[in-house]
Amino acid sequence: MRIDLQDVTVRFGPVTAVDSVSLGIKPGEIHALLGENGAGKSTLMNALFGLVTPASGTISLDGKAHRWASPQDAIAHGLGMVHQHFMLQEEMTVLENIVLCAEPVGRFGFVDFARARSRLDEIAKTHGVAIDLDRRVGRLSVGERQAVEILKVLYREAEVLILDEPTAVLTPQEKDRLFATLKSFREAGKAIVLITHKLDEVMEIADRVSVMRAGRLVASSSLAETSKEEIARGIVGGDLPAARTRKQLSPGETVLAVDGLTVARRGRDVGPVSFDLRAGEIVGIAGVSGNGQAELIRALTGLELVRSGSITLCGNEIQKLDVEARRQGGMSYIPEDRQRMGLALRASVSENANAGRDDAGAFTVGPFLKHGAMAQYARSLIERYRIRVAGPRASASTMSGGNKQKLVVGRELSRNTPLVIAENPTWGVDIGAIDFIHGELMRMRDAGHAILLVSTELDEVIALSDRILVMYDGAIAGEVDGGEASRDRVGALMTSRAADALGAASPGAAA
Amino acid sequence: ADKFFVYVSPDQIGVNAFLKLGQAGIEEAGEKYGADVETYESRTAADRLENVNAAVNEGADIVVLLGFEFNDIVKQVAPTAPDTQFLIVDQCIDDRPDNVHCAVFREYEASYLVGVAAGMLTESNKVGVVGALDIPFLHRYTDAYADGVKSVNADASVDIRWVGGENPFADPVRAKEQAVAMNAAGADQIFTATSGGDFGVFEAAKEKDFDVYSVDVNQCPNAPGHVVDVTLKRVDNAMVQAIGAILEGEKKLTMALGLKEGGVSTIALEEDELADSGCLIADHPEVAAKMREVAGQIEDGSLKLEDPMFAK
Amino acid sequence: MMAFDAGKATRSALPWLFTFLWIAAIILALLLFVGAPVGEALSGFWNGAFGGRRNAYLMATLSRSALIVGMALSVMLSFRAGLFNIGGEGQLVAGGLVAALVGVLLPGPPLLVLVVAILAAMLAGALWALLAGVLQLFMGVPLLVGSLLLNYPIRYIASYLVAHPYRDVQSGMVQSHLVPQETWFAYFPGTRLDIGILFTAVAAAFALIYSYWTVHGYHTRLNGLSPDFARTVGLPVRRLTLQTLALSGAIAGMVGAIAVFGIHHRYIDGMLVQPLYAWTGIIAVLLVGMVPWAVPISGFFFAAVQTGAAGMERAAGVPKEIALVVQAVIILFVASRVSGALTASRGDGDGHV
Amino acid sequence: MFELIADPSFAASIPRFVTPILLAALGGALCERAGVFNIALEGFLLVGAFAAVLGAYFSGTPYIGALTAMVAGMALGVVFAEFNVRRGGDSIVVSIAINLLAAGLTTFFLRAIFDVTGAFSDPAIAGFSPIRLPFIENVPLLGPILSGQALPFYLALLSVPFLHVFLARHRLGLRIRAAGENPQALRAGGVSPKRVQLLALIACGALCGLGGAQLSIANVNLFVENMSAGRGWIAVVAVLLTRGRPWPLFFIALLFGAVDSLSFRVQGLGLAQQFTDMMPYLATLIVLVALSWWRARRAKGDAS
Ligand SMILES: Nc1ncnc2c1ncn2[C@@H]1O[C@H](COP(=O)(O)OP(=O)(O)OP(=O)(O)O)[C@@H](O)[C@H]1O
Ligand SMILES: Nc1ncnc2c1ncn2[C@@H]1O[C@H](COP(=O)(O)OP(=O)(O)OP(=O)(O)O)[C@@H](O)[C@H]1O
Ligand SMILES: [Mg+2]
Ligand SMILES: [Mg+2]
Repeated sequence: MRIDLQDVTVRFGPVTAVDSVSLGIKPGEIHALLGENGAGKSTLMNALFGLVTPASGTISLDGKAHRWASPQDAIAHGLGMVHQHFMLQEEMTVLENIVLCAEPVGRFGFVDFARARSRLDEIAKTHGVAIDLDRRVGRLSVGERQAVEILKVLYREAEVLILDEPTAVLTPQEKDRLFATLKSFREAGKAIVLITHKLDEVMEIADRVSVMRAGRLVASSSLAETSKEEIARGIVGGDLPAARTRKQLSPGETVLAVDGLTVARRGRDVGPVSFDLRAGEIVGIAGVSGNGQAELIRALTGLELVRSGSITLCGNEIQKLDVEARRQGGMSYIPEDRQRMGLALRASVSENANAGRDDAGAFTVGPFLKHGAMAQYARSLIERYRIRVAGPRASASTMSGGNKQKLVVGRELSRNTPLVIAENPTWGVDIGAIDFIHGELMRMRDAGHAILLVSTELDEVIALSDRILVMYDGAIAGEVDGGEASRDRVGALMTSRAADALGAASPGAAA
Repeated sequence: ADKFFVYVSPDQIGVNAFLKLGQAGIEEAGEKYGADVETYESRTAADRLENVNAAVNEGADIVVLLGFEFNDIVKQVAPTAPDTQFLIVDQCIDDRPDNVHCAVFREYEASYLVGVAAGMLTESNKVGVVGALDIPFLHRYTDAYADGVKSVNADASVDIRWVGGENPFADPVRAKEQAVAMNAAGADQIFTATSGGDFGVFEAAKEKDFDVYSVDVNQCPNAPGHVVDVTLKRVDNAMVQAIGAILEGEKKLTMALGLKEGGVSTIALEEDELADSGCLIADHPEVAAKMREVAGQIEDGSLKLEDPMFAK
Repeated sequence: MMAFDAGKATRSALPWLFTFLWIAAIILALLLFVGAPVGEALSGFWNGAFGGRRNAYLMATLSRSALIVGMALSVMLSFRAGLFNIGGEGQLVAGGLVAALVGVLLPGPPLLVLVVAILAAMLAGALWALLAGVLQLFMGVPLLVGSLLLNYPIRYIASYLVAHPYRDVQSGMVQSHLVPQETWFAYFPGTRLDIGILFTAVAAAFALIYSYWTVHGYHTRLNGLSPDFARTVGLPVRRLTLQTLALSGAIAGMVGAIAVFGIHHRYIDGMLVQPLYAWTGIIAVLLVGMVPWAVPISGFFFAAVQTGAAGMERAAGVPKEIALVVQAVIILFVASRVSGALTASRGDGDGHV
Repeated sequence: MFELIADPSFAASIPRFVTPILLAALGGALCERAGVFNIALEGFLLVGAFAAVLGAYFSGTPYIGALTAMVAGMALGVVFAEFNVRRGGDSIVVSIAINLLAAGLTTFFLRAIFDVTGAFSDPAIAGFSPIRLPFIENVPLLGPILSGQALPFYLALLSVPFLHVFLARHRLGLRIRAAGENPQALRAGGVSPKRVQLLALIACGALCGLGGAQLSIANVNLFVENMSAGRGWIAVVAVLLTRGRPWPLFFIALLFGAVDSLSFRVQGLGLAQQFTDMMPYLATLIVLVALSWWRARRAKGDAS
């Protein structure tokens, strides 16, 4: 099925997210869609899929124009989408998730699960994507979940597949399996749209490349007619920032010592984990999410109880202290979830900036607040970290994601503590902001702070870390020196059972 | 009209026969003495105060207050409103100013008589009584009834229970369950003083086939063949009489109405109503006779009853 | 503080107008349904809420709002801290009961008795609220459920105490003895409005200062907006929770004391429960989206709706029950606008995470 | 004490206490599972009780009464959905308003239609009569519980397994669960979660309406203001406690009904009425504490 988008424009209030974009997608091709954060890729695809209604423009399938009333319409016409944030019901089984919204019904609207099972058997045979249908999705790994998403699309007999950043969360091995599956789809004559930020993947698999910037389509050509550099220039609208060089420093004394730490977790405890972190070094923790990194961090920061083991910060045991005491003892924390943990979105920028400050005297008199001093401090952060926001009184929710992240990073780094724990500090922010945040982390390291960097973004860990610890199944699977790290090396350590999820058709990884 | 009477109820009037009688009384008085009348219903303690204040504020000549709930309020408001006359029906207060009048009833006399009937009619030697809520006022019914039972049948046991709950004066569901439970425990004569709950007790009587007694007005037709007798309380008469006296300039009027004054009664004592009342007591002349005998003793003072409201 | 934005105001004026028209239409329909004279009903409503000889009805409204606003302030402190304490009723009863018992039982100079009684009432309210907090923090009973359930035992305990050990036998009612007359709150000269409203005013001033200008208020607000955030930046979440609940309960307890010393002069069974002071307080707070300065106004508004409805009944024979319907309709339309707006602003941003 | 429990009238009274709570709680469970935090069950029950009397009075048959109650409950569900689901009003605010609205409308129409306040009772109100189950009624302990009850009780009993299967296997049941857990995903699948929530609220209204009918035309034959008398709140607690799962809900409702029924029977033992009135609430608190303690233990056990 051939898709044509003609002059599609999508507006959200005053924002024009997609500005008069025309794009063609042919059957039997993998069409990569690239662009900065907020460029409008997801919105464009959401419009194609009926999740948002375009202000103008037409969508036609095989030359016939359509208007979707809902995604159901689009699905009925053979479109399928795998959203970046998985659209799954954790409490339900795989089977229930797959049939949801496309239920084969028998009498009185009861679902005919047997019929669904036999259909899925067939699909497993043709495309080699299979997974235990009776497991609860909440218990699946990320890769397995993605398999469920793909099964959902296949189950609906989609002719067109839209995948929004499917590889961001996969290990290299899992990615290979996914790509193998995509190639089998291409052979079957399906049209595939692949949104990604990773140029290497585009070079590896795409047939055609389109680039968006600020809502407009700036380039669209077949892969053969373009180059990696050209695409990159198209994305950022100029030249790329120069690669970062790391100053060689000799690490100082131990700031954080973790010894035999175990943390309770449903199913199986995390740990025991032991490692040291010294002043002036960045230690990265890599791993597929769900392998215990989150629990480890929560235990270090005091958000969760430690089951056993010790944590020593600047010579003091802190495993029994609460969050406040640990922070005062020299720890700062940039949480991964800025919306929920990093900021109180409905509070003002100033209120957010001053939270958790140690120097209470600077903005209080007795029990009262000095609003002026608080605003002043917020303004200083805004300037120093180049945060784009109306002012200290603006609600934190009015900032874009990158700016929110800068505020969190700014607030935490300005505490100047010996230890900084940064969890996915650049998750979902665009190239400019990533560069800035990386720069700040390096600056802190050079100034002699110890930084624990936890990231699911392998490239980030490799680029910044002096040492890399890889976590797998609740324990540290290995350590790699920053200088010798490569994607494959670290990726191999991250190997997980999840790699089997996409079936035996693709080259397997040793488990 | 040149006069204005206001009747303030202590609670929702609803199916509360007693409060309805008050409304009938004020209307009768209004007609008789040529006055405009209005009824202000209260739901809560705060409403009562606001309603009394409003009655004064609207220029009422006589404010009739039904129930002991108004004692504090009258004490507060009456001295500040010398031009308004206050009539409290059902209770009296000490140290009254001149413009506060009382008409009270001795309900326990009638309840005692009903107890006498129950004591004579019980076959299981177990009788019961359900009150809406364990409050002193309702002991005038429950305790007096129990005393009446014991006076003729010393062996009988009396089960006293309360509706309680969120909505004690209007919870027929719980009232019914109480009656059913007492009946299951053996009680065959059950007295109900539960306001809105009475209907629940009647239903239980119909289902489980036992005898019931009730209060305030003739409720026998509500459960034909099951209601033995009811106590009567002539609030309307009392009101009309008292208002007449107040209009004649009486100060600090006090009326106490019991069997003797015709303020309270039972169907058994009303020989002209008895036959058409639909009450079972009509079929038990010997019981009715005994009740009349005891009533006579109470009226002539040879039998003295304590007011159970002040017991404890 | 919620910033006032003129452009936004004009944009949102139209929906507000529609909201208003809807409410007016529903009220009108109800009035027509009972065949009430609309003009008389409305003037009766207005007079009943704000009029009367020497403003007697306005005083009644103020007297009622002293309690409603007090309860609203109590609720506001909890809600802004993200604590869904709907046990204000129990805390109110605890306060009223203790105030009355201290007033009756404690010998001594009246002023001392009064001060001790009010402090004891605040303590009682605070402790009852803390109980709900302890149940949540240490026994896993959600605050919403725990605080609601705790309303009942205290109500029955109070009922039992004034029905049995501390009953004023002479009165024939389920009520305590009168507190000494010397401890009664004075009336404002020439009115039947007691000075209890001054306590509410002080509580309001306190609550406003607390919410806008104190460190504790700032911290609890952050905790209310995002408990995860508060924990992450190291605020002592448990302590804040308990302190806020105690504060909230203390204000509710004080309101109970105001009702005792200002209005009823004793504890009467049901006097604090039946008029739904606590629930009205909750509604008053939610109606204005927990914005502190608007809470007293909102509380006064609901008091006026209630007394006005009584006036409407007197003047035009319109059932007072209409007041409940009117309140419900106002809440539905207005609160769904307000909280809808709040949810919308909650969800924006770049959509990540 | 033992006598009390062995008493067949005690057993027979349990269903009368359980049915309104159970039906309301099942309705609440549907909302809970659909992601609607509906704590207005009290109001739903009340409206059902009133409408049942209205229907039964004018039609002369309890079936029309129950039907009227269900329709009225469904209408209230639509109102809830309009303000909570469609206009996005806070669910607690909307719930409180719905409770007020129910209290106001029932008293208002009581006065406007029947010209009484407080309560309405009339022989013309046709109530349900008990249904005798031929063989079961002779079974010793279960007989008095299962036989001789009114229709809503049997419907409530059947609803429990039905809802269990419905949520597990029915198309709408699946979607209701999805709307509660991840509405965004449902929307991406092309089904409007708001529509699903509306349907859940309507079904909740029907169940609560039936529960109200049990109160007003099965337990007794009359309507009294505020007749639900806290039963809706107990149902809310039951829903929160069981997270809307039908079977656990059934047992919790059974427990509450039995405690409630028992509580004022123990008055016969001389306990002050205030303390017996307290029992259901204390029992609830105790169950809550015990349950969370047990959950905490189990979670711990799980981890080690
Ligand atoms: N529902 C919405 N309301 C308002 N603005 C929106 C909405 N959805 C998207 N936007 C805005 O539209 C613009 C385009 O967003 P879109 O999600 O399409 O970007 P994207 O290219 O997918 O970026 P990313 O790389 O982060 O996925 C952004 O500025 C975003 O903030
Ligand atoms: N400002 C906004 N207001 C409301 N909704 C928004 C806004 N921005 C984005 N959204 C919604 O969130 C959805 C997902 O956002 P977005 O496109 O940024 O995520 P994504 O593309 O899946 O993630 P990523 O940015 O990591 O690629 C959007 O499609 C849109 O519906
Ligand atoms: Mg984005
Ligand atoms: Mg995107």
